[in-house]
Amino acid sequence: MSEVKKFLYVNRRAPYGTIYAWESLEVILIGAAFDQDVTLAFVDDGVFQLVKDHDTAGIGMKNFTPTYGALGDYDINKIYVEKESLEARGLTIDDLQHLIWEDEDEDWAEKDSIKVVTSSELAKLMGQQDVVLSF
Amino acid sequence: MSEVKKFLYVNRRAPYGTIYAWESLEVILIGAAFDQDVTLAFVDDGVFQLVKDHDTAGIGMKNFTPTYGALGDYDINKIYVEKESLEARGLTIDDLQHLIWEDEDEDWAEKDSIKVVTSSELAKLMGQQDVVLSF
Amino acid sequence: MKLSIQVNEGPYQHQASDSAFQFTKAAIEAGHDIFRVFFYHDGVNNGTRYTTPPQDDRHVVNNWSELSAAHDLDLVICVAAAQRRGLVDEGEAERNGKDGNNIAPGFRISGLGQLIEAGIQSDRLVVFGD
Amino acid sequence: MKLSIQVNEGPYQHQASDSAFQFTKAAIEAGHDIFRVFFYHDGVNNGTRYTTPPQDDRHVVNNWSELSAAHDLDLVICVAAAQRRGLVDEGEAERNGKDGNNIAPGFRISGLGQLIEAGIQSDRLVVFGD
Amino acid sequence: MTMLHTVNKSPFEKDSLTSCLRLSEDGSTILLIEDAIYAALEGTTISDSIKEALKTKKVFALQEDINARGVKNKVIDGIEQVDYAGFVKLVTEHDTVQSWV
Amino acid sequence: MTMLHTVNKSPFEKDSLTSCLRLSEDGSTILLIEDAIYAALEGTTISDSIKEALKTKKVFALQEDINARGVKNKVIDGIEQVDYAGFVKLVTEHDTVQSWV
Repeated sequence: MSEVKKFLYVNRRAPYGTIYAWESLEVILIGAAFDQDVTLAFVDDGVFQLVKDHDTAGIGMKNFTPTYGALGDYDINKIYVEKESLEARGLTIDDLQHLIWEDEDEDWAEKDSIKVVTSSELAKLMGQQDVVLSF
Repeated sequence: MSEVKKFLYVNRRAPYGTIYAWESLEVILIGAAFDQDVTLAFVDDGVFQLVKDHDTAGIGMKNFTPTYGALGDYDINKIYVEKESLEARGLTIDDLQHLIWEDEDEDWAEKDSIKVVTSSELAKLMGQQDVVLSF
Repeated sequence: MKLSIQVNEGPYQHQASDSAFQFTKAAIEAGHDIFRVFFYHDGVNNGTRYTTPPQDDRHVVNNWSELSAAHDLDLVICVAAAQRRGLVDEGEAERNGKDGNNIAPGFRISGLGQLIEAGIQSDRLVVFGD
Repeated sequence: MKLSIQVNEGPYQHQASDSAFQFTKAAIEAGHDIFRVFFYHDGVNNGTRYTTPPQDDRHVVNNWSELSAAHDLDLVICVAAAQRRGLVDEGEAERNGKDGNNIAPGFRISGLGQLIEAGIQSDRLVVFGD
Repeated sequence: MTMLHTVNKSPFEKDSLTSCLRLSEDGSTILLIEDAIYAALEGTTISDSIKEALKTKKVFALQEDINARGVKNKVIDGIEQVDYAGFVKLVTEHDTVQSWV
Repeated sequence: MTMLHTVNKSPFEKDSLTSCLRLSEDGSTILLIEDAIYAALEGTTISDSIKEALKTKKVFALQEDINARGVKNKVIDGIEQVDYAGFVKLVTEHDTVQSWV
């Protein structure tokens, strides 16, 4: 496929209460094989997906969130978290998993994948996409 | 069955966007055959269920709301609508269907089924129920 | 005490069925009687034997079937909701001209009256939904 | 113009599938090409032939099947979502040891790559959901 | 690049309209469908935020969903009603569609 | 008559907690399960309304759902955590259960 499109995955739901977060991750991983320009946005309750140290034993469901740590290996490293969503929920970036990727162009230096951005920065970024998948 | 229980049906969702309103009505009609003490509450977007003059031809779905008009025939005449929910949505009782029942004890006089009540009146009423079914 | 449970959402999409299952299990362990578990709305989809979830995940349908077998649970699927959503047993398949059925072991299809009866006969009814 | 549509909710419980159907029909009437309709999450339940809705209501599943037959629509059900929810065709039934299948005419089961491909190949992708 | 945002949930029940208003750029277009058409009504607790949005964005509402819900006489001036054919047209006239499901 | 109210949706996403707080009587009990446990967190835009509710109502939150979501160190003082066995006990100790689904 010659054309490269900008794909945005918008994650707005909390994990476990509904399956959207997990099935969104499944699309993202499959989509990574298509060599498109992929961006992830976590807004509203979607920011709860990235919170550390889930322990799902008591609810009998699988903890799928370690998979976020593998996104860097799939060259998915543009991950935006909305500042206003974090703040409304009493969270800071330190509450979230530390997601990294290795930059081939800089001798595989480890870099942060998550950027915290304001609503208006995120709105601008959303406005530049070709395909928006919402979960 | 000798025991009579107080059944409350709480309707909180708009019609058509989801099926809860319609399937709630199906339970209410079946339940009417069981000779229990039945009360209906319409709160939040549930008040939109009672709005008059639905025309569903364009969305290809059935307009089930004329059935509310038959509730009186099933001896379901305690229908409470929350005042605060109406007001927040710019509605008054005149926007709603005029639901009536005929009082056997007063020579089948026609009476209004819907009463508009405040949040605190409704809270008290909810607190007196034996079984609460939520839709 | 005699308890009944209502489940309004199908497997996996919502946590409702999982929560209802964990609650039911805990109620049984505490020595309570489960009068009935009633599946309504999309909840009827909990009763299909055609699911094959990922191997490392729980099997929502089998969880219910196995709990039913172990404790003689009455798992009732609402017929009207089931017809809309494509959940059929042998009788429903015959009545509606379907060439097969997909109901899972331990479940049965019946009318909405079973929900009202559960409300009347049980000391408590607990609803799990979206 | 080439359009694709994604449907995330099953029949009847949510309006999503109805809205997607009306939109698809209107797009065809306006002369656009429908590259694909992709059914994901509970949307896979739109593809069961076991539904029997009330006679005076629309038949959500048949609506899709008939639109597909009339306009050669590609109706794709996500296999991973379908396995969780019990939607199977002949091949899936055999692979997962099921004794039958419930897929409706016009639908096919395939992978998530079909959704990504729809995003790449289509001029627009429109999502309908909860 | 022009964006069409669709919203389908009641603004009284869910946060999707609020998020759409916060995260859509000036000059973009919002289409209210399904239960989101209740956001188009005059005299509600939501009306002011929609009127504010109308200053910088275009807002449409799906006629079929408005008629189904019996509220066609209550729609705010400045919100244009479109039918499904108009919905399709809006999709093709904008570069990208974002559904706030 | 004593009432147990259960809420299962995130207060940031849906209106069910707000409605439960408005329509439950003083002295009643609220149990937060599933995504509603996010209402039990300290430092959010919801925290104040829950703290206000704690003055007249008892508020519980389901431990299993809190742990699943990785927020056990953020729960507001005064909200008691119960496990599923405790959920069952709350149901039996109250006369009626109302689920704000």
